[in-house]
Amino acid sequence: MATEHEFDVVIVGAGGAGMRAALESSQRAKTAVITKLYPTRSHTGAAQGGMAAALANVEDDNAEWHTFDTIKGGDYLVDQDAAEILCNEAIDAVLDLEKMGLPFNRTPEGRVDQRRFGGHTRNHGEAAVRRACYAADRTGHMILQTLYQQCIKQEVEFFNEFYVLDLILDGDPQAAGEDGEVAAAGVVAYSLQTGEVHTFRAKSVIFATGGAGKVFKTTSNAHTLTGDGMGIALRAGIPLEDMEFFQFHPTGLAGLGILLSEAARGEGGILRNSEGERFMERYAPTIKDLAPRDMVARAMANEVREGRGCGPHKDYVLLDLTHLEPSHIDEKLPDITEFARTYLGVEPYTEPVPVYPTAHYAMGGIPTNVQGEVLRDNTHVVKGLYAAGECACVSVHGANRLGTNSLLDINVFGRRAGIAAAEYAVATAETPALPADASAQIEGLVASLRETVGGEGTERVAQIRKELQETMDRNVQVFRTAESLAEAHAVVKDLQERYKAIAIHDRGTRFNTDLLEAIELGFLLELSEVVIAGAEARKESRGGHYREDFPTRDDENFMQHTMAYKRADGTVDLDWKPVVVTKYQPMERKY
Amino acid sequence: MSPLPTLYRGAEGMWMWVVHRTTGVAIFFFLLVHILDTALVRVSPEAYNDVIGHYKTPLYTFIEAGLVAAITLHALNGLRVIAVDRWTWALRHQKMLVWGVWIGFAIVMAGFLPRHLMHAFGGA
Amino acid sequence: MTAPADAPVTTDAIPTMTVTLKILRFDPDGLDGREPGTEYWEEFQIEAHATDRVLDALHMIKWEQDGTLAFRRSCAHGVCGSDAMRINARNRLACKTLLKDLNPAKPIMVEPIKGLPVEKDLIVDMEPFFASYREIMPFLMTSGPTPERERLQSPEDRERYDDTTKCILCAACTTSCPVFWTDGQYFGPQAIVGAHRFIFDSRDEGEWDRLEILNDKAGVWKCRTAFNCTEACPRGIEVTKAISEVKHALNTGEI
Amino acid sequence: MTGAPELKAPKKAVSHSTLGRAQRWSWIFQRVSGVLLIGLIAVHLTVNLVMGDGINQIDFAFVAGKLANPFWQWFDFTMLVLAMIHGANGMRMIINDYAQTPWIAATLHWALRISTVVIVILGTLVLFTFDPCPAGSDPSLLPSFCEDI
Ligand SMILES: Cc1cc2nc3c(=O)[nH]c(=O)nc-3n(C[C@H](O)[C@H](O)[C@H](O)COP(=O)(O)OP(=O)(O)OC[C@H]3O[C@@H](n4cnc5c(N)ncnc54)[C@H](O)[C@@H]3O)c2cc1C
Ligand code: HEM
Ligand code: SF4
Ligand code: F3S
Ligand code: FES
Repeated sequence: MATEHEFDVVIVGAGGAGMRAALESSQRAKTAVITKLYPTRSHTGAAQGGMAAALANVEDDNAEWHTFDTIKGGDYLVDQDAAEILCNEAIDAVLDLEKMGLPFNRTPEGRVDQRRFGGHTRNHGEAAVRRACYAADRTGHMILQTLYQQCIKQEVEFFNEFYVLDLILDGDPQAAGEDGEVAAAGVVAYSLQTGEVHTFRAKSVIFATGGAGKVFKTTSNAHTLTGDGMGIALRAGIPLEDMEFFQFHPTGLAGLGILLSEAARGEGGILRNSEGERFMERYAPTIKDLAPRDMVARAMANEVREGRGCGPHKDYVLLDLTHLEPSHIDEKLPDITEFARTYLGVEPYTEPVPVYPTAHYAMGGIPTNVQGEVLRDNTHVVKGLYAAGECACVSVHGANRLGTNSLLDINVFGRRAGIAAAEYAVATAETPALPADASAQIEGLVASLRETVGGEGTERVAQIRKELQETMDRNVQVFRTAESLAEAHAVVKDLQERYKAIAIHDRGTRFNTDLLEAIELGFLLELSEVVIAGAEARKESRGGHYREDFPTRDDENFMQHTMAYKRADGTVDLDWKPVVVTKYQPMERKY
Repeated sequence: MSPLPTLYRGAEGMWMWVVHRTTGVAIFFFLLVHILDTALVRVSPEAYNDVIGHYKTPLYTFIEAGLVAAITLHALNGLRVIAVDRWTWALRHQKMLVWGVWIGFAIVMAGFLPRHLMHAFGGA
Repeated sequence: MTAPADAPVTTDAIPTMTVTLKILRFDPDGLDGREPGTEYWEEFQIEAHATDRVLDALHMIKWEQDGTLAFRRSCAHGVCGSDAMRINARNRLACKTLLKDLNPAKPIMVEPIKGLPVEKDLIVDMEPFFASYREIMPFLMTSGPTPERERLQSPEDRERYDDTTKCILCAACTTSCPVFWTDGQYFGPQAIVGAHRFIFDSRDEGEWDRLEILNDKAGVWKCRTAFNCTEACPRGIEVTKAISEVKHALNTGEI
Repeated sequence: MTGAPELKAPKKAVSHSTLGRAQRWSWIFQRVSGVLLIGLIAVHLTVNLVMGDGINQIDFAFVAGKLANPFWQWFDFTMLVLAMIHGANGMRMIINDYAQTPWIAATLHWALRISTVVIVILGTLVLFTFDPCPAGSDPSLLPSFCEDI
């Protein structure tokens, strides 16, 4: 029988979003944080460049310009009310972190220093502005550490190395209709250490499980970013929004995907092709190398496609930092230059670094309103269910996230979700009861996977994952066409079939990572299908989604979000949801 | 294959710590014995001379030499440890200082050993 | 499948080589007829590139040969601190150690970090380690009203504790310290690094609380300057220097 | 939008001051005594093992000769006390490190304490109550100045 726990608020995930929510929630209600990694291992710690806020510490700036940049950067698919909140609350979000002790870099006057970042401009696109608050090139590391430290101070209760595998709802989100009510009841988790299944009964549940970069092969994301939260929500009948929008970061270490922050270009780094040309001058004459990521990534892929790539296979371009002072590099970009040295053996002081776009960020995710409440359709919320961070889609990033807006997102909406979840829990007298068989499904799943050990299953988890990731890289990356998507779709369908015949190796109970990799692959397979389905339906090019067969943006038909539902029979259905427009009418995105 | 784990491959610093610790213990036990035997002077001259006579055998000559070696190493490394905790320069160059300790040790022993052995085995 | 899923595409043309890994395993469940708690060495052979990481090699084993092999990992580029282990008898991150840096002609020895209870294969119980970290109160302590804007800090004051902010809590330092192995009472170098980060932060006012804790018998005086911690730190933190600065602060009362 | 979240008051440090100070003093003492010991031991070894006839000269007469001189009495006393405390303190740290079982640790600590105290007292008594010319001894074993008495 599963071990049972009861809390007011259960937070799934201890990255930036999860811990920011926990700091709020734990002050107001009995809170547990369940995380499959030790909190400090979360991938927020990998974020490098900075966190945007119009502090105006070094240059004239304001939240309205920031809002505009966010909306334009997101290719007008941004919900503008949410973007306004994001940018207005940004300033306090940064100041809050500073007050919690975050060691930001400082200006000579002792204020939080700021630097340039792609797509962030002064006065609606006039010139690049210094808006990103940073701590060398380890801003995310500092955020994660600072939040964890505050959680220690507040004695937040963590369940480390617990994998949440199921969400229990009171009611069926797809059958509830207009007046029905659906509420969160709790989650089911698997303890890596003991192999036991635990149930957590709760009035509020917050998902903050991060991204899903591992659907691709070349990615800046951690091995553990397998989109569990999104997958669990989808299986529970909740739609996923805008999943076709995946950000490919221009400067991943070639072949490895390890990220070199945009800060490298913010500090003056230049992209060059095999002819040594600063090719971004052709694609974005005004802000050149600091154009939004989707444009730079496409430009790079295009250079390679047209034969101007570098290296023996002509399959990457170069990031040139050699004209920068070594001392400046050491001060502002110490870690990423270290990556180039360690993994490629390249000395950035004197040699340009091979780079190529890498799958980086999921713009889409679990749809929420600005309070972090999860939507079960275009308008209705699931009571007591919240999502924040990369796994959520408030839609502040639209079709393309601006650099440094995600660390902002996790702080602003993590905080909002934490407050809202706790307040809801406090206002709700009764903790919904968990059905007696709440844990049965996961116990069954675990048991059936254990039984595949030594059975007749012929398929290997690693092999299927590899084929999936290669297909996604080949067909669903920077350039997409109807054919490439159809091919990917077929492959994914086939892999889903083959997944049913997998056999794992480890039947043990303690630290059975073999078993969990198999479960994680299940999420990846489902999410890939949603990504592809959205990409097929979106017959236009917008932000991170570029269809070679439909190379322009089509506001007439597609200025709306996709909502993907998984039906009981396993098929994925798409619906559309309007974009919230307040002040800014779509115009062409030129830089 | 045996389930024995490997020996941690620390660098100079770790091995000097091992040396410091072992020499410290060795000197301590020597000191205990040494004070006890010296205390025999209070018993009677015969008793003392009897025991101290053993120091003049070849075996004890080597033990005496080892003692001097241990004290020298312990003392020089003690100075290194003090320096490392006191000055950042020494901290950053602690490996160089390890070699300094061994060179100092070699010099002291080169000065001491021939004289000691000559005293012990006659000659000069 | 000879290359790991994320092997550099650019090295496709480079020939692979056979590498042997000897892994110290620990089986908590007692599978395949072993007693629960059996510890044993097991040898694996893989085809790999010189530029592959030890983590890639472990993945090749786990994904192609023996799925029961257990180790922690996440970011795969040395920023999350999951995969500290003993590689060729020295603490390192598997994801930051390339095969070519190890002399792959000889078997590569991989063991769990030392001094924490082993749970399974390369996975150890991190709880005692994190408990020491929590013990030193690793959070900003201030008094007086919170300012409206940021607390000011000069770039020089910021620089003072920069080194120790880099820590990713990987435990490579603490579990390389010979004093930590002996009794496990010692807070270990990481806890001192964690305390240093706040003690020398000009905004913090809890420095004496922390210094008093480190003045304890499990504290900073246990350090015998063995330098294993500094050598092991994958973030290049001068751990022994940080410890020395804490000792100095305790001795002189100056920070 | 409110400011930083309301945070709980920080826990106060438990005061370990006496024990803590002991650790610190022990650390400082090891260093100070170490430096002093270098000088003392160097002179001691040079006088006893290097100068004159080296190891062969050491006998009752030699020791008695030295200990009749108050300078050497105090010199040896300082060396005795410093070395014993330094050594015993070092041994105490080592026992703390390796003796895991409480009763073993306690036994060793007591053994160390008792032997240290005994040795220091014994050594001191010998140094200061020493009679270089004990009555009734074979004069050939005594220092030459005994003949004058
Ligand atoms: C290399 C890199 C650099 C970046 N740089 C920047 C930057 O400079 N600026 C910027 O704004 N953004 C940047 N980003 C994006 C940003 O860092 C992430 O989007 C953001 O940190 C995500 O935070 P999160 O809290 O949502 O998720 P994460 O930090 O990924 O945390 C996810 C949490 O969920 C837990 N979890 C997952 N699945 C489960 C499960 N099944 N059960 C229990 N727990 C689970 C994990 O344990 C983890 O604690 C970068 C991203 C990467 C990859
Ligand atoms: C000759 C001059 C000496 C010097 C300069 C010296 C120096 C030191 C120093 C600095 C330490 C502390 C090491 C640390 O904290 O890491 C130490 C430890 C020690 N010393 Fe000495 N010492 C000397 C003589 C002696 C003598 C004569 C003895 C024996 C009686 C001795 C026994 C020890 C022991 C047992 C330790 C503990 C070692 C450990 O904890 O690892 N030392 N010494
Ligand atoms: S100080 Fe270095 S080795 Fe120690 S935990 Fe931190 S990062 Fe790891
Ligand atoms: S290895 Fe240990 S002894 Fe001190 S210098 Fe480092 S903490
Ligand atoms: S896997 Fe993150 S540090 Fe190695």
